[in-house]
Order: sequence, then C-alpha cells, then structure tokens
Amino acid sequence: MLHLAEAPSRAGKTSDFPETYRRAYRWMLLARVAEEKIASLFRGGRITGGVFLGKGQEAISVATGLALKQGDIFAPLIRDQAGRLAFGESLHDFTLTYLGARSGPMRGRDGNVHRGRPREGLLPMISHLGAMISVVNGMLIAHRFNGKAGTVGAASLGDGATSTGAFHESLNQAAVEKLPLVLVVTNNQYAYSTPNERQFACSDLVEKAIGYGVSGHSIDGTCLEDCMNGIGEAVRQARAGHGPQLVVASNLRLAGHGEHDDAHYVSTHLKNLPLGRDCLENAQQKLLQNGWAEAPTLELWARECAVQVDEAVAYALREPAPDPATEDWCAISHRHLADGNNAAI
Amino acid sequence: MLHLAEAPSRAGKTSDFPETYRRAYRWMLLARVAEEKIASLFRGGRITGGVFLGKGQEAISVATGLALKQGDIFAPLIRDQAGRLAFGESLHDFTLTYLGARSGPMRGRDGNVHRGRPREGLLPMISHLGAMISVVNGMLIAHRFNGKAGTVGAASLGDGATSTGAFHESLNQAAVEKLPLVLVVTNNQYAYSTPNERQFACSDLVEKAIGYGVSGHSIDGTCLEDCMNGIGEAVRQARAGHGPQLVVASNLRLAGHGEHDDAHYVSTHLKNLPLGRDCLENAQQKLLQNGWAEAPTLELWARECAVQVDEAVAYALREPAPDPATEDWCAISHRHLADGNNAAI
Amino acid sequence: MITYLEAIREAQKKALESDPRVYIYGQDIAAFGGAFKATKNLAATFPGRVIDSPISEDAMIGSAIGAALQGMRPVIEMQFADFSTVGFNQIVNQAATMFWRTGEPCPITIRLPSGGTPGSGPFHSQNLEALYAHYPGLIILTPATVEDAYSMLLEAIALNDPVIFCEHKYLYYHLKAEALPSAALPVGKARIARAGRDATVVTYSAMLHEALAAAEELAADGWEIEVIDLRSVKPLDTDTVLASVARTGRVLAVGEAWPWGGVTAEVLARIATDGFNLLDAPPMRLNSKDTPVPFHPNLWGTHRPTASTISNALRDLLRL
Amino acid sequence: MITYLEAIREAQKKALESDPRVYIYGQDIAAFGGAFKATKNLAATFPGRVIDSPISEDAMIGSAIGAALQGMRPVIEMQFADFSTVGFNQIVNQAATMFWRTGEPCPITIRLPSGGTPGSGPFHSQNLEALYAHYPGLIILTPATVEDAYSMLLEAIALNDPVIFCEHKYLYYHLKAEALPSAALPVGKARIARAGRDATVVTYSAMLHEALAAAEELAADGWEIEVIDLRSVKPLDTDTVLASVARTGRVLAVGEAWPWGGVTAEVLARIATDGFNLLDAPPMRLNSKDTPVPFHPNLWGTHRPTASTISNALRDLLRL
Ligand SMILES: Cc1ncc(C[n+]2csc(CCOP(=O)(O)OP(=O)(O)O)c2C)c(N)n1
Ligand SMILES: Cc1ncc(C[n+]2csc(CCOP(=O)(O)OP(=O)(O)O)c2C)c(N)n1
Ligand SMILES: [Mg+2]
Ligand SMILES: [Mg+2]
Repeated sequence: MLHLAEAPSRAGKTSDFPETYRRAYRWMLLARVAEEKIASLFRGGRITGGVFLGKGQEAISVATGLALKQGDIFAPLIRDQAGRLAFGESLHDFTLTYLGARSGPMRGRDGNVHRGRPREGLLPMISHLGAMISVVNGMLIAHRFNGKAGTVGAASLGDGATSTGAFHESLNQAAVEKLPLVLVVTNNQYAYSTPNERQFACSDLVEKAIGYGVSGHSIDGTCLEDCMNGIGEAVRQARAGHGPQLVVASNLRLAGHGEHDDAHYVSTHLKNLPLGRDCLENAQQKLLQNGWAEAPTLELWARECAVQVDEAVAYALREPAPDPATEDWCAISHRHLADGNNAAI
Repeated sequence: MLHLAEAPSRAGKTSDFPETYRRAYRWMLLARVAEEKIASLFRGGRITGGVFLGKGQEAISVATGLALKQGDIFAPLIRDQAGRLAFGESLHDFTLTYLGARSGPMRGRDGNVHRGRPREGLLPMISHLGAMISVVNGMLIAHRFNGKAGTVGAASLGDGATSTGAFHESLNQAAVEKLPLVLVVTNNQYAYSTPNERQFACSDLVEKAIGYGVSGHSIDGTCLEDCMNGIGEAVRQARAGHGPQLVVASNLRLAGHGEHDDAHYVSTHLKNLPLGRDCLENAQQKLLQNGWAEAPTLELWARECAVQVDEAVAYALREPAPDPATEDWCAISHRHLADGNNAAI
Repeated sequence: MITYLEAIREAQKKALESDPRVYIYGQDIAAFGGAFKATKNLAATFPGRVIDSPISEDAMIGSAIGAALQGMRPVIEMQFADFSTVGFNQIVNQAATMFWRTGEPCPITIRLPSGGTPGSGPFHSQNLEALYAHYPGLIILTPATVEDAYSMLLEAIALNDPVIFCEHKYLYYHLKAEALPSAALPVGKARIARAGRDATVVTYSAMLHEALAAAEELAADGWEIEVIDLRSVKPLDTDTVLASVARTGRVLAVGEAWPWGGVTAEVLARIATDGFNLLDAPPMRLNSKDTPVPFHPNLWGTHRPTASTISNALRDLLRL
Repeated sequence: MITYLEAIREAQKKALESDPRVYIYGQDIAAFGGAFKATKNLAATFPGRVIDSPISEDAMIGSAIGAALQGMRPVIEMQFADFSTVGFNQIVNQAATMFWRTGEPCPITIRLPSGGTPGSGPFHSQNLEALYAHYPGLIILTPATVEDAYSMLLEAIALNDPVIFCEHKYLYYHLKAEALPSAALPVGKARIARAGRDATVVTYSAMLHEALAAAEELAADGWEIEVIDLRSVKPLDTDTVLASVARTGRVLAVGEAWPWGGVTAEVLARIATDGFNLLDAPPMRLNSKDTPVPFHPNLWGTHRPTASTISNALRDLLRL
C-alpha cells in the first residue's frame, strides 16, 4: 500500500533506536498530512459525517502501533490515525472509509473512524466509549485457549472515557484474568469540552492502576521518545505475562473535538505549558538535533507523504459509492434465518 | 415500634461510648433474632421468594445505621438488617415485607430485602448491584441545591458489587461533585460463591480510593468497636465537607448467600481466621469483659428481642395479603396518562 | 423564525426560569452549550443549574432519580439517544419502577437526541422509543413540530413521571416555525396533521414530514390522505387513530425505527384488535430496514422510509 | 425423566464435549454450578472451560464478542435475564452490529434465565425477548419444552450469529420429558403444539403450557383450539402462523411479557397486514399487565396470563 522510497515497515523492526524513531516520525507525519487532507475535504463539503483528528496525539498513538507485532490486537479510537498506520492499516482503508466507498472495509455501512479489520487484529470501534476494551480481553482469552502465548492486545482510551462503567469492568476483568492488555489512556485534558476537573478527582489517572492491581506507566505524550519507551516497556511487560498495563500519556489535543469544533474552550494556560507542545514538531527537532535526519530528508518525507495521501484520496474518489439497490440488507450471517416477513414493504 | 424496656433510640445519641456500644449491640441482636425467625419461617415454607441474612455482618451494618442522623440517607443492601433498624426502620416493615402484607411499605409489590421509605431517607434497593449509589448521589445533589448542608448519604456494597460499572461511575461522580457520600464496602470474601481472587486483583479494595481521589478507611468488620470508630470517622469527614469516603470492612458472611445456599464453598481456612469470627459474639464478650453489661442483662435483652420479633411476626401474619382485584394496576402517577388501551384484556 | 432546536432550548430556559426545582445535567452542556447547542447560554443565565457531567450515563440517570426523589426536576441530556443504552438499567429498572414500588413519583426528563441524519451511522442515528415504551412506568414523547418540541418539553418537565423525550436531530435545524406556541394539545393526545378521507397515515417525529409530503404528492392525483401525528407513543392515543380509521377505512403506519415490535407494530395491533371492523383493506406498515442504520447517505436514504416510499405504499393501500 | 433445566445442562455438556471452541462464562457457574445449577459438574468435567466471571455484565459480553471474533463459541450465562440490562449495550450495539459492519460472524450465545416465578418480584422475573428482537442482528429463541431447551440450545451454540436464549425459570423444575430428543425442528420454525380448527393461540415459552391447559378446558365444551408454539420469536415463523389462521379464522396471541411492542404486538401486526382476509373475527392478544412484575404470588398470578384468563379470552374470541 505504501510506496515510500524507504517505506517504514512493521517487518524488520530493529533495535536500532534512531531507525525506529525515524520510522515512527514518518508514520506520524503521514497521519498528520492525511488527516489535514481529510479536514480540508471536510471544509470543502466533500465529507459526510464527522471528522476527528489525532493532531497532537500522533506520538502516543504511533508508539502503540509500532510496539505491536503481527498477530497482536489493536483497538484504536478516534485519534489513532498514526497508530493505525504503524499497526499496518492501509491508507486506502482510511480514505475509502472517509469517502464512503463501497470497496472500503466498512462498505459505506460505517464511516470515518469507525473502521477496522478484525481478522487482522484491528478492531472497528463502536461509538460507546470504553466498549472496545472487553472485546480485546475476549480476543486475548481466545488466544489463551488456543495456546497462542505472547500475544498482546492494546486498547486506546481518552481521559473522558475513564468515567465509563465499561472502562472499569473491562480493566478489572483483564486484571482478574491476568491478560496481556495494554490500556493506553491519552489524557489530553479534555473530553470534548469537559476539563479533567469535571471528569475525575484523582490527581493523576495513573493512580487508578493500584486499585485494579495492575502496573501503571506515566508518559509525556508530547515526547515521541518517551512514548516509545513507555509503551514499549508496557508491551514488553504484558507480553512477558505480567498482566494488564495501564499507560497514561499527557498532552493536548491540537484540534477541535471534531472538525466542527473550534476548541475555544481550551485554556491558554495549558496551551503554553510544555504539555501543549506539538509532538510532531518536537520529534522533528529531535531528529535534527540528534543528527538522525537532515532537513532535506525531512522535506523529502513531507513531499512523499503528500504524494501518498493525494494518491490515496484520488483512488478513493474514483471508487463507486455503495448502491442501495444491490445492497444486501441482512444483518445476520445465516440468511435463511433473516426475519424476512418483518422487512419494510 | 420498639417496646424494649430501655429502647435503643436514634434520638439522644450520646458521646457516651459504652452506652452507644450497648445500643449498637442491641440492634445487632435484634437483627440477628429477627433474621433467624424469618429463616425458620422460610424453612417452614412460610416465606415466598428469597431470604438473605446479614449474619456475621451486623457490626458494620449497625455502625452505618447508627452513624447517620435523621435527615441523612441510607441505601442498604441485602445484609443490612441491623443498619436498617439502627437507622430507624421499623421491625414491622421487615416482617410485613417478608410476609407479603398489603400494609407493608411495598404493599406486596416487592418483597424481602427490597423495601424502603424514600421520604424517610431509606432507599428501597433494586437488585442490580451498584445501582443505588448514584441515586444517593442525586439525593445529596438535591440537598446541596436546597442549601441543606451537613447531610450524609451512606450506601452499602459487597466485594462483588465493586466489579460493576455502576459502582465506578457513581463513586467517580461523587468524587467529582465532592458529595458527602460514605460508601461502605463489606468485603465478606465472597460474592455468592465467587471468592475475591476471581473478583478483583488489587490486594485490598481500599486501594481503590486513591484512584478516585477519595479517602479510604479499612475496618475490621468482626469488631463492633472498630466499625463504630471507622464509620463514625468516615461520616464525620463526609459531613465536614471532605468529600466521598470509601470504607472497606472485612469479615465473613456466616450464612449462605441466601437461605437456599449451604455455603459449602466457604474455605475452612478463612473460617478459622480472626476474619471468620462472629461480630455479635465478639461484641457480647466485649460487653462482659469491659463490664458494660452483665450476663443477666444480656439474657434480658435476648428475651426482649425474641418478644419483639414474635410480636412483629404475629402482627404481620394477621395483616391481609394484597388483593389483585382491588390492586391499582397503574405504573405511573398520572392516571390519565396510563396507556389504558394497551392493558391486557 | 424559530427552529426545532431553538424551541428545545427555549423550553429549557422557560423551565429554569419558572421552576427553581429544575436543573440540567449532561455532557458538555454547561459553558459549551451541548453537542447540539441545545443549552447554549443557559449555564451563564442560570449559574449552577446547568451542569457538566462525566461520561457516566448510568450515574447521570441514577443521580437524577435521587434528586427527583428529593423534589428536584432534573432534565438529563444524553449526548445522543444511542448512548442511553449504557444508562438503560437506571431508566427501565430504577426510574420506571419507582412510583409503582414506593408510591413516590420520579419526575425526571431524559432528552434523547434521536434519529438519523446523513452520515451519522449506526451509533448516532438510533430511534429507541419502542425500547422504552415496552417497559411499564415511562412516558415516551416524540415531538414532530417546533411547537410540540417546545410545549411537550415543558409539559414533560412538569409531569411527575419519568419522561423519555425523543427529539429528532434531523429536525433540529431543518424545521422552523413562526413563533413559539401559547397553547398546546396536552401530552397523550394525537393530532390530525392533515385531514383526509381516503386513507390514514399514522406516524410521529421526523416521519411526519415525509408522510405529509407523500400526502401532498397524492393530492395531485386527487387522493385525500389523513395524516396523524401521534406526538406521544406512550401513552398512545388509540381513540384518535381509530376515529380516523373509521373515516378512511385504510391505514398505513410509518416509523423510522426498526420494524420488529416498533411503534408501527403496536399501532397495527391496536387497530387490528379494536378497529378491525373499521378496515376496508388490510392495514400496512412501513419502517426502516432491519439492519443497523447505515453511514452512507445513499444507503441511509433507502434504509428509512421517505416521502417516495410512503407514497408508493399508499398507492398500494388505495389499490387494495 | 429429564427436566427443562437438566436439558439445558445436557446441551451445554454436549456442546463442550463435541466442540473445543465452546466455553461458558458467567457468575458462580464453575465449581458452584450456577445459581440454578445449569452448569453443575461441568467445570470439573471440562477444566478451564467453565469460568467464573466478576459481576461485570458489560465486560462479560464484550469479552465473549472478542473471543467469538477469534473463532471461539462462548456461552454466557446471565444470572437472571433482568441483569442483562447492564450488559445491554454490548449485546445490541457490539454483538448485533458486528456481522453487518464487518462481515465477520459473531457466534455468541447469551443464556437469559427469564420469566416469572412466585415471589421473584420486579427484578428477577422479566421477559426481555421483545427488547432484543427489536434490534437488528440478533436471533431470539424462546424454548417452551424440554426437547426444545436441549436442541435449540445446541443449535444456538452452533449458529454463527449472536443468539439470545430465553430459557424460562418457571419451567426449570416443573417441566419434564421422558428423554432428550434425537431429532428436532430447526430454529426458525414454529410448531403446532395442538391441532384445532376453531381458533388459534399463538404463544411461546411458559405461556405455551397455560395455553394448552386452556385449550384442554375448552375441549370439554367441544371447542378445538389450535396452539402454536413460536419457538423462536426472531425470526418469527409468520408462514406457520398464517397457515393456522387460514384454517381457524380466529387468533389470540399470548405472551407473558409487557404489552407495548411485545411479541403479541408483532404477531398481530403481521397477521393484520398479511393475513387480514383470513380472519373471521378481530384478532386478540393477552399479555401481562403494564406494571413491573409483582412479588406477591396473589398479584403475580393476576399480572401474567394464565390458563383461566386465556380460556376466558378464547371464549370471547369464539363468540365474536
Ligand atoms: C458512552 C458514551 N457517551 C458519550 C459519548 C459521546 N462522546 C464522544 S467522544 C466524547 C468525549 C471523549 O473524550 P475523551 O475520552 O477524553 O477522548 P478525546 O476525545 O479527548 O480523545 C464524548 C462525550 C460516547 N461516544 N459514548
Ligand atoms: C448486576 C447484577 N449482576 C448479578 C446479580 C446477581 N447477584 C445478586 S447478589 C450477588 C453476589 C453479590 O456479592 P457481593 O457484592 O460480594 O455481596 P454479598 O452477597 O457478599 O453481601 C450476585 C452475583 C445482581 N444482583 N446484579
Ligand atoms: Mg480527552
Ligand atoms: Mg461479598
């Protein structure tokens, strides 16, 4: 799917940190460029439904996707474009779904961030926050039944979603079953417009770990290196059989909740804190400072990403929309058990 | 309702600890005797539906009931006979409900432990575990609106019920709103047959407090004094405006989950630990050891309780059952909006 | 001109103004004014009475029940009707049973932004009125007009019973009226939205407008279609429905929700049992298809009934 | 003799024996054997495959969905049907939509110990089949006999779609059969439980036995009542129902659930639309009353339909 000169790839993961860092950066960049493209299509009236961006959250997301292996499980949420790409989702799945093509993985039945390929370990989120975690648990339980050791399941969550009963039940379930679950909570300080202080009362969400009897990890979500190390460690722990890992990364969302939202409510004070920095810019500076990449290379990558995204958008725009006349209006797999008499006339 | 020579009463609460202790003991004793009576009626086939006893849990329950004042709120669960009495529920409500009398507070519509008088601050539990806590929150929110400061709401819970999403959402809600909620978790080591290790993975449930940003209190549930002090302190803290208090008391249930259950699964090891002691016997020894009551007084109290219970049972048995013919089959208060055309023919 | 959404905001404003027991609780409803801006500016006007909640639907509803027991009149905004499934238990088992069990009324209003709009997909489009109507103890309102959105929400808040207020998102901005109403039909009464004599369409909420368009279309061919707006689906005003069927002899029930056990099933069951002899032809119904609500506008437009599928069904009905 | 409950246990045993993908997950179901002993001894016979869960219905069902996606065949026991309301979201929004959204089947079976028994009260007596049938994507089974309890549970576990298995607690111990069946009608087919020609009763689950008793009572007066056991309420076998109505011309639908939008509403709506001309008299229905299920046996006996209220209704129907 990717045709970069030097494609970042999941195969051939290396312990060469600068190389992994470069790869991570390029997925982040690709995610940023791809989402900016969709946002501009949205502004141009070319997208139906909502557009939700991961701007500012690419570091924690990509670190999750990269730390996982083939055969692992990933349940991304709305701000996980970078992690999806790093985990192996094709950019075409992204554009085909946003543009409502019949050939996308959701076939126009669901849209935007609601996509996945369960067979490839990528779960398609339902909207109800917290609901994907226990599904990951179940996949891990199945792996245990099937003697597949060493599989890890990662689920993303926001600060707001920690208030759901589903979060609690599923983290507790994972703890009781000692499942290799990595629960990555990105505390971007807001749930839609609601700030942390209206969402929970502990001083840091990672304090929840002890009450579940699981390990907790705190991460600077604006720092790619910290994200890679922190998530990497959590995934290693989970894979080694040490049970669920609760990771809490802190950052700011650098976009609206969705593209319809101007995020005027985000406090200037927070924006000016280190927390408010852009993880992509941070990572770029780091690349340059450490001599891991030169400016012309960064520019090349940016151009490559733009080409990639344009290609994927153009491709998706050419794909036909779903056709209601030939659509298979059957919600179950056993067609003979469809409640046919019950259909609309 | 109570006709003890020296009736334990909520009025005239005193700082005289031995006196309060005696009062607590007598409510515990009355609860024990009353429940044993219902259990024997159950064995004799005189009770419809389930019978759930608080045997072994009277200390923590009574401490909760006693620590509350008129105007406070109490949401008891199935093992709270002692706390109900201490909070002010009449023994007749107990017998009338268990015996299905029309004149009971639930009028035969609900039974056994499913009783209460919301106007008097006593909530009638629904069965879904964890569901009463947020209702208490709401009552406290109303008090705040109405400028009624210093009201406390206590809700009971079991170790098993801490696994519900409702527990999590409501404790978090109380923490965010800084409500004067006292959540009393009695960890009797089992949820029905399920032991702690299949229910949660933290080493002590009180460790959950920090993750909610609330105060935690650990209590020996077999020791009435510890229960009174611990709950007393939690209630004081809540009343003083220090937000929700999570209390965890440890003990063993000294009965089946319900009277249909022989509790064969309870580990002998646990039974032989201090945790397995009977809080009522403990309290009795303490009374004698400290010279707070003499043996003949204890016997007198036991006889008084038996008389009381017999009277309340006899009274309830004489009360008529609900009559379906005159029953008002309307689930809403606005009769004119009842969906009459929809009734069964 | 005032929109359906503005009417909902105005009703909440009026309730807050006139009754100190009223407060509103929901996600992002205070300073932000709600995902749909249904509470815009209310937090500033009524400090402390329009409150942001955590993402905890079960606790949101549970707390409303408790507050109601203490004499308050909470209005709960679900961000989308679809998310009420995680607060479901408190609605159907705690709120709905409270009066019957204890004799204490439980005056809460739960606002459910309901129904499909293009691109909103399987989890932001649901119509859950039948779900809640199945349970005893709840009143289910489904306003189809700006006027009803206003007056029925005010009445909902004033009622002593728990009300599920199904407001339709498709109407939020599309539907406009000249002014807020000063008088209104009470809850529990259906309304004849268009008089006719050849057939009756029984419908509610956004489908009313599709049905009216279909009726208009058939009028061009000389057919006079009567259209009934149920307004409340529980209680369901069977009398008004039967009186219309008595006049027309033919009936089509239309709903945007799924077919199995939906409002249309209940309406037809009542007509069949109580109005059988009024019918000149078999009654018909039209619902969405029995699949999740699709994201893509092409599919969505086919999934739910529209003026054109309704007029087709009516032509069939008139031919029978 | 084997009871309805034992049949459920035997079906689970057989499924565990014959399919390594099957496991059972629920509260107190392992060593303890379940609140009703439906899994008694299974944990010992199938180590590691009958697993105690925490009291977390949402996570229980969510995890079953995940395991199913990985090729397992989980069976989830709810301790009571009533508690499925707190796992509701995962059932209706995750399991029920999975195949339609992704094309991946979601073979989970959720066992709901359903229905009233004397003294079980508002929260241990509910019949939720209509609730789940309203949602697309689920199969809803309501076995009324020992044989069906066995064969339909086995078929449920074998199906690739999510199945809500409504087993009736009142039948657990009361209902007995000589032996387990070797052959069975497939899911989706209704059964004529008693042949007749004067009127049809359409029913399911525990009400089948009340209906059969009523039919027997009317037989004494020379009336021949046909009784149809729906077996599955979704899909609903409209053909068998209509064929019966074609023979008898009269129909009464009976359900133990609440009236609004219940199985009886759906059955009558189908008969009215598709079998209108087969009817010699208005169809009738009989449900529980529209209140929570009462605790006291006196009230409970009146709240739900019984042989005697069914036979009264039938006499009315025959008189029409
Ligand atoms: C159960 C539930 N309630 C409400 C919503 C509506 N909703 C969608 S996203 C969102 C805010 C989520 O905030 P957070 O979890 O912090 O994630 P973020 O958007 O900040 O990444 C809300 C309230 C939902 N999806 N699910
Ligand atoms: C949501 C929900 N699921 C299941 C049940 C069935 N149930 C009733 S009591 C119980 C065990 C409760 O254990 P615990 O909370 O420890 O309280 P205890 O009985 O030990 O006092 C269960 C599983 C229920 N009432 N509610
Ligand atoms: Mg957030
Ligand atoms: Mg316990």
